[in-house]
Amino acid sequence: MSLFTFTAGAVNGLLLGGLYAITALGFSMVFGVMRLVNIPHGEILVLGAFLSYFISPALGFDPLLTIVLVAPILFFIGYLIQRWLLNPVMGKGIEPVLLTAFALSSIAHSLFILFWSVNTRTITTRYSDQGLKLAGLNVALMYLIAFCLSVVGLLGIHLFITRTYLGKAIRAAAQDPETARVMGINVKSIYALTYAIAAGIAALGGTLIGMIYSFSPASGLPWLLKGLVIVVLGGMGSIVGTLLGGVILGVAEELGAAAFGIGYRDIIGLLIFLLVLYIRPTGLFGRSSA
Amino acid sequence: MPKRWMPYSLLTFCLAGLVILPYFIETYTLFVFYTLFLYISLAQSWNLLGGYSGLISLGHAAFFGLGAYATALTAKYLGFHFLSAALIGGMAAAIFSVAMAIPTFRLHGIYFAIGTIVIAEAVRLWMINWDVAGGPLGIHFPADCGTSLKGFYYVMMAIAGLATALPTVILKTKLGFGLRAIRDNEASAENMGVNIFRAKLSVFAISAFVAGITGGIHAVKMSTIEPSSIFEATWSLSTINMVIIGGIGTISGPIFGAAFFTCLAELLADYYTYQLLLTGIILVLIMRFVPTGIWGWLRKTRSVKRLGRVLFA
Amino acid sequence: MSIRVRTNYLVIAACFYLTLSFALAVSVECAETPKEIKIGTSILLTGKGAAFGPYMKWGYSTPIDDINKSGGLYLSKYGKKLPVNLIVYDDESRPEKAAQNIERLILKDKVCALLSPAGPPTVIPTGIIAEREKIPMVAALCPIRAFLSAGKQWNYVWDVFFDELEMTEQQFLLMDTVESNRKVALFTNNDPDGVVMGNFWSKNAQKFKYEVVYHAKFPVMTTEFSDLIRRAQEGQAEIMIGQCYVPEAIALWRQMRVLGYKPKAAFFEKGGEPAEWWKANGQAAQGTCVTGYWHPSLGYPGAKDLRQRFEKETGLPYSQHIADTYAICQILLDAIRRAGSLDPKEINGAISETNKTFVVGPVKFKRGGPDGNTCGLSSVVLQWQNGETQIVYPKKLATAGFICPLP
Amino acid sequence: MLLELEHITKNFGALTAVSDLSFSISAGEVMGIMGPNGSGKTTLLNLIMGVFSPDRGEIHFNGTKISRLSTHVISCRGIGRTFQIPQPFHQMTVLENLMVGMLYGKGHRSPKSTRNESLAIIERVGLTGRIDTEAAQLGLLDLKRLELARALSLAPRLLLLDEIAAGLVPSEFAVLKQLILELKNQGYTILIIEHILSLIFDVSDRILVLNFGQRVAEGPPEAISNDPKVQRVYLGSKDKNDTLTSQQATSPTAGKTEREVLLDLKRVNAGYGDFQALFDVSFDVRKGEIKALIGVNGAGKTTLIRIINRQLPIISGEILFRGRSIVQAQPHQVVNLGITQCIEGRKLFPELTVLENLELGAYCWRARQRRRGTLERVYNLFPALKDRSNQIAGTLSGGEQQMVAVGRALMSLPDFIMFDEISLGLAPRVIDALYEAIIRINQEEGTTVLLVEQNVHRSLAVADRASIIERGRIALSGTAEQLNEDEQVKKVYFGF
Repeated sequence: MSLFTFTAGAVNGLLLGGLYAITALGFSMVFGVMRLVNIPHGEILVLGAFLSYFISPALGFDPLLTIVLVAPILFFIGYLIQRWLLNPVMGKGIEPVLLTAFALSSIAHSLFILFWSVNTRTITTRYSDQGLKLAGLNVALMYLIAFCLSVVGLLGIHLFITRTYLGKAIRAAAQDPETARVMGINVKSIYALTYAIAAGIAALGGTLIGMIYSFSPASGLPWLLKGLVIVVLGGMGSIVGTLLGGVILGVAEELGAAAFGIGYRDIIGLLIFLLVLYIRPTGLFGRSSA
Repeated sequence: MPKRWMPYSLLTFCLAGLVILPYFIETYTLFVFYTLFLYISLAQSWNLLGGYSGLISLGHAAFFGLGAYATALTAKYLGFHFLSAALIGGMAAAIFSVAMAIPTFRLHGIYFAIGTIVIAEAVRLWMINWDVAGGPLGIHFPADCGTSLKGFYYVMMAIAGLATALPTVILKTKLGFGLRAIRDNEASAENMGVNIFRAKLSVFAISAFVAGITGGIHAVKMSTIEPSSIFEATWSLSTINMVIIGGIGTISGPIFGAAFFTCLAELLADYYTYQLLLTGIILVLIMRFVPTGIWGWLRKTRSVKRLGRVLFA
Repeated sequence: MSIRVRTNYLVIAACFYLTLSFALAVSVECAETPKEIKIGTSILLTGKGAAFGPYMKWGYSTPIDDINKSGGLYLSKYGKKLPVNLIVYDDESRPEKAAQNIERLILKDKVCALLSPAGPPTVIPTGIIAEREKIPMVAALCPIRAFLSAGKQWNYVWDVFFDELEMTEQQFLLMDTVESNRKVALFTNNDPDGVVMGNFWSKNAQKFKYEVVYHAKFPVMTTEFSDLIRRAQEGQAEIMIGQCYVPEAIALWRQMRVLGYKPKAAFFEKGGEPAEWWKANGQAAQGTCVTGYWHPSLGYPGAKDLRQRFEKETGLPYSQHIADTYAICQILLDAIRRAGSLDPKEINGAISETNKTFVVGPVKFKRGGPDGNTCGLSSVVLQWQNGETQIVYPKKLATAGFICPLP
Repeated sequence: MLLELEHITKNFGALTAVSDLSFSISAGEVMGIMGPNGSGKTTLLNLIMGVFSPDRGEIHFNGTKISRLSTHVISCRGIGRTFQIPQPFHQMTVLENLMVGMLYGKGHRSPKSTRNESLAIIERVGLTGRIDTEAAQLGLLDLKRLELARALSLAPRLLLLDEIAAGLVPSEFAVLKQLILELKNQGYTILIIEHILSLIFDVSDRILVLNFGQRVAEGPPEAISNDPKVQRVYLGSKDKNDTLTSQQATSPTAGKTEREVLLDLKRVNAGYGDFQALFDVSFDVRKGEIKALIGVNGAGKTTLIRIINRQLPIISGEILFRGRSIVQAQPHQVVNLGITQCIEGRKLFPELTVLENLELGAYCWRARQRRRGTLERVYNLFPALKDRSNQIAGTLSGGEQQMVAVGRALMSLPDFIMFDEISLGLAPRVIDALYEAIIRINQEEGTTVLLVEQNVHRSLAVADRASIIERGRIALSGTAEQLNEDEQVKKVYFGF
């Protein structure tokens, strides 16, 4: 592997890492706050992409602007899902909630097919296939935009979680639901809210996926798996960890693909995942208490 | 006739019925029954893990697929008879399960589930890239594998029978007691001297073995396998759905679930998407209202017991 | 406890009879003289190959609708016309599912002949089943070498499509007509088409004195191509040949533009063919090439009308695949008419004697030998020009000039 | 020597559960271990059973080293342990429960062969009638019996009994005591941990008293029960709190007792599953007073608090706050009514800062707008917290954490505040500070206080009225002065 491909791969991986992080953030929050493996996360991302895909031309907005519209929609849907479907089955062992989550993802998947067929789509804009030269190597403009937006998004959530009263309540509920309840925090609605926020963020992630890659009803799973890897790398619920995890995964994939052939690209992520789980069942930067 | 013979005679009657069935029904129904047996074997083998030892594994597809591959390879390149090949498939799956246990048994509850699904996915990707096994093209057998659909019907029926008998037998052995203890209360089981790792490992391997054989036979029946379908996560998920819908931790539950699933799949065969949708909705409802599964719930309600009493009185 | 044991067996019985009664419900009794001619097919209406779905469906069903309008197909054995019933299942582009569908068609629906799903990954496993059950099947969109790569002697499955061996020469023959540094980058996914054609291109490149500077082999449904593209760039390949599904092709082509990799000529086999390709890329697809086997301008009977008719009926822009599927359906119907009965064996015999010109050109199957049961269609190179595919090679058939280098 | 512990030390992060403890049991001996909550008794059992491995020191069983062996190996070596809360295999019958031990612990091959031995044990513990009952169906006494039987099924050389009498009603208690005495006579070696001291005093040959994971005293029962050190551990020291009593004297105690009732519990029964923790508890708190609820642990103090702020459903009875029933309320709504608790063991949010923890105390809407002001009040109550306000709560010392916990409770502007064991595991000086704070809260803010304590003297010193709870029942009620005669209290505590 020549130095050029190496550096190029590394840079590409870094930028992708940002995107990965934002797509995994919602998943990580849900996991961190309520220990719930949010299987439908992939589908929520895809839904975000679909919505932007249809709304953007309809209103003549730039796809990135439509996020402002899509996020509230997903927020609302997410809230309902947690409130009506997941909350009732939580705290009864792992099967009920896990399988409900699975069922939701397959329901979403089939609804996508029914409404929008299985065809693969991409969100195209004037700049979505621009490239620019950074220190002698070509980088996709979109990758750069995605990276910046992701970092902004992560920062925003970080501030929300650490600065606002609600954010603190969410962290409290995550650390010790029982005590939080004694403090007068309605944990169930905090959960619903967390899920809603997670879904809202997916609007950003989904739209970016739609603009950079192509998406179809079936493309939820790979993103879910990426999310899993990132959460385990970055520790659940930790936002800095999520960004780190995303970048590590991005770079590892790029370089791994360059080294062993692109066929092994996804396996590398999964192997890292298993390795980390084996060494440290709660993730690298995660709480050991969990 | 004394009461206690009733169930056994009924059972033998059912079996007899199933044995002679092929001579009365047309081939397609035979095919449907074959699928039913396939589902039963898978469901029962998973129930051993999820139902009797609290190992919620989402990686069953890996065992199924590896069994299929091992069978295909041995049958095609070493020219084994497909039955012995399937046995080897089962062993391959069992061996793999032991390897799989090393990283995953350190994990608990949800982490274990995640670990298993990720491993299954990794195996799938590896197979797609592994040229010896034909990479993404998979493996084609000679079409004439020495038996007809009837043959497969009986073989799969035998496996389903085995899979159904296994838990009943195991539960009566030392291992069975250990497993039930673990499922009820792991810490307490350890205090009673149960070696948890060993117990779990053995049941993991047994379950994998059954799933492996099933996969092997199915591969021969398909006479062509191809990684992205044989390792598909759908195998794991629908298996679990069957057990859950039927009733986890019971012997009849998986059978019930498999039958339910087969019927559903047949009725909606032309509308796969709706089938997906409906299964999802049903699963959500069951998880919400009858987490013990339909059969588990029926068993609690008096009506069935009364029905039983009426029938056997 | 004891009562539970009993109820356990009770439910086993319950399930058994439930399924049995269900079984009896589904089993349909066949009458002595058939009411209709049942033909079955399983096509990829959904899944990764879904872009081809509408074309296949139209191509398969149209000839049958025509026949039925004219009162059906005359079968000498029964001395009367019978309506044709085409049973279509969706296989989501999944071989597993396709195989199930075919099994179902043969065993349950008792079809007397089959029209194949699309593409080697599904045609081969379903073909194997058709062979086992001895039901004739005519295959569509299945390149001949991949079809034969199953490594078995086909008796009941027939394939009419282009021959990769010839097809993989076209790109080089075309490139010989213009100036280039004769350096080629190959992008092939790892499904049977990709693998087979990948090898042929590598071989033919030498034969035509081109150098393959980089051969990217990627798994189906790859989304991130940057690394591969950079390597092609490093090799200064001026000719780029891809073989993959539409989504992959779209992603690949876009990322090539993003990374500023601009070859003189770009070929996207399979992926660059359907109208969706132009829809997704718009003017950016201008000048991209795809090898084909059919074009309305080819002087075969009904070629022109076929396109107009399709576009009129469906409102979609046409694809060459309507021709292949349309022709295959005609071949089968023609064979059934000649066989004059619904006996699969006789129909199969009739297919083997097919010798007639259809909308895709003259069709006559090779018998026995290494390439038995196949009939190759001559390939042409198509180039996207303003939303239309134009023939740019061979010269004598060309409908437009070859745009090179890419705009 | 059957069991020997040599200089065992075990730390959990900052806190030391067991420090440099050594003792040994010889075959046929019955040894009792007592000590207040958090004195490291159960940790000790877990160390012996290999659930935790000691940080320092070694454990020898019958000549061989067993520390750092895994639990199932140790139990197979012949140590049978019963759990404080019975942990049977719920979905298995009594017989099957035992068979597990027979098969794995005792190394039988086939289930059949174990039947007779199991039946023998079942008879010995008196479960004969329940052989085929699923454990889930058993009542508490039978569960305790089963717990014993399971331990016996391992054919143990040593029995570890962890608070086996907890939660039993007197009649049941007598039965169980008898059972243990029988075992003793049959020559079993037993290590018994108990709060119900009447049991431990009657059964053991030798008693070891622990506090803060260290040996306080060791010797025959009589010696222990008269040992002043032991009494101090349980009753708290008298001399310490003169300052407080003086303050108490100045405070207008008179008339408080006539005030209207703020909280009123009427014949409340409650429990966890089939474990009933409270029996017909009637109990009231009057506006503006400090009421103390005293009792050894396992007596049901915390349960009482949990039912008051609705974390635990009640089986029967009525709970009135300001005359209105709160039985239907949710935990997070109770706070809005003005009821707060300062949870046992602090339960801070470990990864949040002190300030964040305090702010979260004021989550309920009523308190949220006025949280700035409240915060100031908390700070001048505990000046120490002000300059630590941005420190991560988990890193504070025990005393500071307790202060944050109290502060957090105050942040919700409560009319009624419950302090659960705030002096637990704290140094006397810190405790003084906390108690002064409580008095100020009561006097300056007029907040009604329920003080739940093991530490009799301290709590009686500050309280206006007090109730003593014993095994889920209110044993004694009255003004602090009335209860302050040790004899009565001692009786409740030591059962003689």
